Amino acid sequence: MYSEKVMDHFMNPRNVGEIKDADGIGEVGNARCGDIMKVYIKVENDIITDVKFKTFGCGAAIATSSISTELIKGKSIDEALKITNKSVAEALDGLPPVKMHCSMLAEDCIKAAIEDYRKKHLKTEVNTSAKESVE
Amino acid sequence: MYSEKVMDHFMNPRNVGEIKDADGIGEVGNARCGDIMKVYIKVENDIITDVKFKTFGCGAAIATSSISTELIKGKSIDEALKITNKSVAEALDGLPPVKMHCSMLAEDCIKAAIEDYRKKHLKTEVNTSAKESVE
Amino acid sequence: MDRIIYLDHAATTYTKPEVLKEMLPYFTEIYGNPSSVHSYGRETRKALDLARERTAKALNADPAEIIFTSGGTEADNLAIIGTATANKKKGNHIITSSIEHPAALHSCQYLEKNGFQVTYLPVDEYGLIDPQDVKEAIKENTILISIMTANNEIGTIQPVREIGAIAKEKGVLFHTDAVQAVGSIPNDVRDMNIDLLTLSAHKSHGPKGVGALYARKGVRLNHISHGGAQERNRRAGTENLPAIVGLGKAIELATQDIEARNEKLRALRDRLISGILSSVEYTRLNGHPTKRLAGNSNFSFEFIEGEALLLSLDMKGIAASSGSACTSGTLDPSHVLLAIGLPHEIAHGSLRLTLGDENTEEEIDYVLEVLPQIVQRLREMSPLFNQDKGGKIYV
Amino acid sequence: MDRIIYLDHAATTYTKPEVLKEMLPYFTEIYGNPSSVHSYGRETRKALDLARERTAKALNADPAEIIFTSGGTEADNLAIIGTATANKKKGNHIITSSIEHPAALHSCQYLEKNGFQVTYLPVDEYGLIDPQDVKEAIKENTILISIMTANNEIGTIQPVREIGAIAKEKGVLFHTDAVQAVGSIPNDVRDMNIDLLTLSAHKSHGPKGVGALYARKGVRLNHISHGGAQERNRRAGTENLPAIVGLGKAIELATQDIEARNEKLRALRDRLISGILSSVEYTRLNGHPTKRLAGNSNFSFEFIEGEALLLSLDMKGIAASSGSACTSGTLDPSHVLLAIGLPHEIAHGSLRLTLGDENTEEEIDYVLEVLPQIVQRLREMSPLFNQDKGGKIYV
Ligand SMILES: Cc1ncc(COP(=O)(O)O)c(C=O)c1O
Ligand SMILES: Cc1ncc(COP(=O)(O)O)c(C=O)c1O
Repeated sequence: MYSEKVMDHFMNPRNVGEIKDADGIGEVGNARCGDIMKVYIKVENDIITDVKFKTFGCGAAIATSSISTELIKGKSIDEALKITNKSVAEALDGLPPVKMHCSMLAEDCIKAAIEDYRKKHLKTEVNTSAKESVE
Repeated sequence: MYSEKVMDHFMNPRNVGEIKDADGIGEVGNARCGDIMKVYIKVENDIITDVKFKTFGCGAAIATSSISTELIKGKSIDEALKITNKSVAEALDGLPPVKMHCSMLAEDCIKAAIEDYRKKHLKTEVNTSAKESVE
Repeated sequence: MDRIIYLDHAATTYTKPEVLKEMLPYFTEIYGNPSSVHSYGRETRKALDLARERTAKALNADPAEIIFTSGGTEADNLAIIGTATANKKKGNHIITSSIEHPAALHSCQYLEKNGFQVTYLPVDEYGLIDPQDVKEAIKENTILISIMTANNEIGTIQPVREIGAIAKEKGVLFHTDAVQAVGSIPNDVRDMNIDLLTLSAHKSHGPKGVGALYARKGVRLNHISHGGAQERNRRAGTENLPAIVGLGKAIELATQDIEARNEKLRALRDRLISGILSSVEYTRLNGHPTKRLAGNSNFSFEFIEGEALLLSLDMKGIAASSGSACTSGTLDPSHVLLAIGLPHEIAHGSLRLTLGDENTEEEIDYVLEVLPQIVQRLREMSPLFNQDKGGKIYV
Repeated sequence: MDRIIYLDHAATTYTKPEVLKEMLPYFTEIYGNPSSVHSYGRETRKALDLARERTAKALNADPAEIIFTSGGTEADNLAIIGTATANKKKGNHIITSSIEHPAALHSCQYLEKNGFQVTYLPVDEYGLIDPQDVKEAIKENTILISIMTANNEIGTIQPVREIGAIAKEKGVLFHTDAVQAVGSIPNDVRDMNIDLLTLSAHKSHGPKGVGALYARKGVRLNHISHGGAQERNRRAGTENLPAIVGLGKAIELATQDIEARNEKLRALRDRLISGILSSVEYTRLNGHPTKRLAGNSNFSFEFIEGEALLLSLDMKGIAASSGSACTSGTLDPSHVLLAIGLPHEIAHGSLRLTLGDENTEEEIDYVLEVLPQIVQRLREMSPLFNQDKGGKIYV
């Protein structure tokens, strides 16, 4: 059913964990549907320097989480945003049709983390100027 | 499917043939339905002294024809009339349920031959008296 | 004769040893449920995929277009009822023939009871359907044409390609029951514009209890069995894996070397036909003289009944079949024989001898030796037969 | 581990060698069509009769009450749709439960689309149906009660005898899907007032692709497949003889020595259950603690998903199954686990381990060794699990 690559990423997932002081956190899916993915990123000079994930889900969900974190690590934000569910699935040598939604999960989650980073980043700037004006 | 007795009577039917100067002839069934039986009887002093049959039909039809002629040969008319499809089937050690109608054929045909004999017999008497009165 | 001469290949065939051999591991070793996630399940899924590819290849179809069923009957039911109910918004008229297998005919009759209209096209004296009749029967509301590729009783092969072309031109779905045809004539579903095709393994040296429906991609089809989501939700029930593996192998074998096999069968069949027609009077060949399956022959012997003939042949070690009503316990003889215009009494006296790979010339000659005697014996018992008057005393 | 530890007996089982052995001649030697008149056909008819007698005997039924089908799914379809349509003049209401197999549930849903009303009875937290609920659900127009004997996921055994008594008292037909129960608990159809009973061979070491419906004499039943007049016109299609022979033998074997087998299974199962519950926290046993099939266990492990669990077990050589949606490619987890009140997220993390004759204590101990590690590993990856907070961070 699954490619060897999927099984490798499922059995030996890369970048599992949390980043306490993450710059951006994405969380998508819900327990009702059987999959939740949470991604933490550290960003320095627009480069994703570190990334960790935690996933509740099936083998494909865990494998796509793992590979997608590998795909964006060390990449610029813009490059990371180019990730698609197709590229995630391809990087795993394909996914069974019924599992394609899992690769959507990874794409959405990476994008959510980046959005969160941008919001916070923007907020920080806004907050900073707000603070300034208050002070 | 068929008992040994049925197969014996099918492969070696007793009393096949015609009786040219039969005292009674019965014919039942029709070619449309796939079975026709014709029985010829000779009667002397109310006893069936000879009987022959011809049958167009399946194995069961031929076997029931055969056994029923055996059953009535040498019997009195009254005894012969006691023949039923059940007794015919029993004499053959049974028939498959879908073939029970074949034993009906035999019963009906024997009875038709006897009726024909009686009619002719009666007719002969009537005719005789008619002749007498004409002469 | 100690060996039985099996001349009933149209009824069913033995499973070839090489087919059985491929099936065996799936009973005792690789027995997982193909829907299971674990490796036992995955192994069986692979076997399922291979069988699907083999079947598709034999028809020039795509593996995703193959639905495995429990036999030809279920595949016919699924094709006819499944497309009719799925397409009923487009129309409620179906065209079929009067000589289809009961699996197709009774599906149509079921639909008639449920608001559909069915045209049963007549056939000519050889059992042939006229494509022009098909064309003319098509109405605004026609959604399906179901015409068998070759008839199981009289072996007549229909002009499937012509019917396919008409169906395509008119935008009507075309189903063909190819149960008897697979392995005997090539069935290229793309080339012949076939939308749905029924096959059954046990007619081609595969196991019983398994068949397949080819349904072209895009054909709207309702499932007719309710349960699990197997076969992409088109057929519920745990996959009969050993049998499906056997079907795949059997269809692969059956669709190889068709021409060589047919040549041999045709020679034997023609020997049988000419032998019987020349030695038994008041006999006719049913079906088309040339447009017939290589292994099929079907005769009517006047004045006698088919089952009596079968029993007598059986006592001589010959296994055959008949279109007589008395083999089935009903009163009406074969609807196919009636449709080609035989009167009931003649239809009752029919005999089908269907040949297979393993039959030999010696066997045919043996049949030619015993059959005339058997017919003679039964005729002598028959009240319909009168030698003196030339036999013709029935009406 | 080189050998695979097969703990998925509820999905399917291997065909026992002695069963296969009885089947084999019917592929290659005695392959006639049981409907044929000749001796090849008669031989197969005898085998068909024997299988029917064996099956009937196992249920305390009459051979004429047994209809062979292509599996449990078809038998459920036939029982439910066949009786509903045949009895619709009497009424159009059916009572079933919310935890039936899809073969029964989807048959009921099909009927709902066709003018029938269906009551889906709830079950308690153990999956038990209350006979009182059945009684109260019966209306003037109720024609059928269909309640499974034992559930395929959680193994809960229903009070079939009580339901049978109610059905009889009220004059309503009672069907039970005993696919999982045959060979595990005795099914005496007379004693328990069962009118229709479904079974499937492959769940009891028989072949796949064959099942049977017991239908009490006098029960009005429409056929749902259209074609030949096989099985006394109640099921069309050439009989799958080797498989039917296998079913007969398998059912005979399965219904012998039930108690001895159960004792062994129960001991193993209880070892497994208590081992898992004591070594893995945030875990629950699904189904009834005692009213359950001897070979069934079913667990929910919080914070993790079932398919990931299955894959991990598979890598360790353990074949199991799950009620998780992700094994089937849908989103909703098992309707059975939801019906017993599990929230979706917990239902997703379920594992079914079903035991069979050949399982050993060593195998169970091996499972008890590796399973806790696997659960731990997956929980550590799960965003729902937080060791510090006692794990309970989901909602
Ligand atoms: C033309 C045709 N269609 C359908 C069937 C039914 O196939 P099965 O016996 O596999 O159900 C048969 C054979 O019985 C057949 O000859
Ligand atoms: C309770 C129950 N009913 C019906 C079925 C369907 O049986 P089959 O797979 O033989 O179609 C199954 C198994 O899949 C089952 O467990």
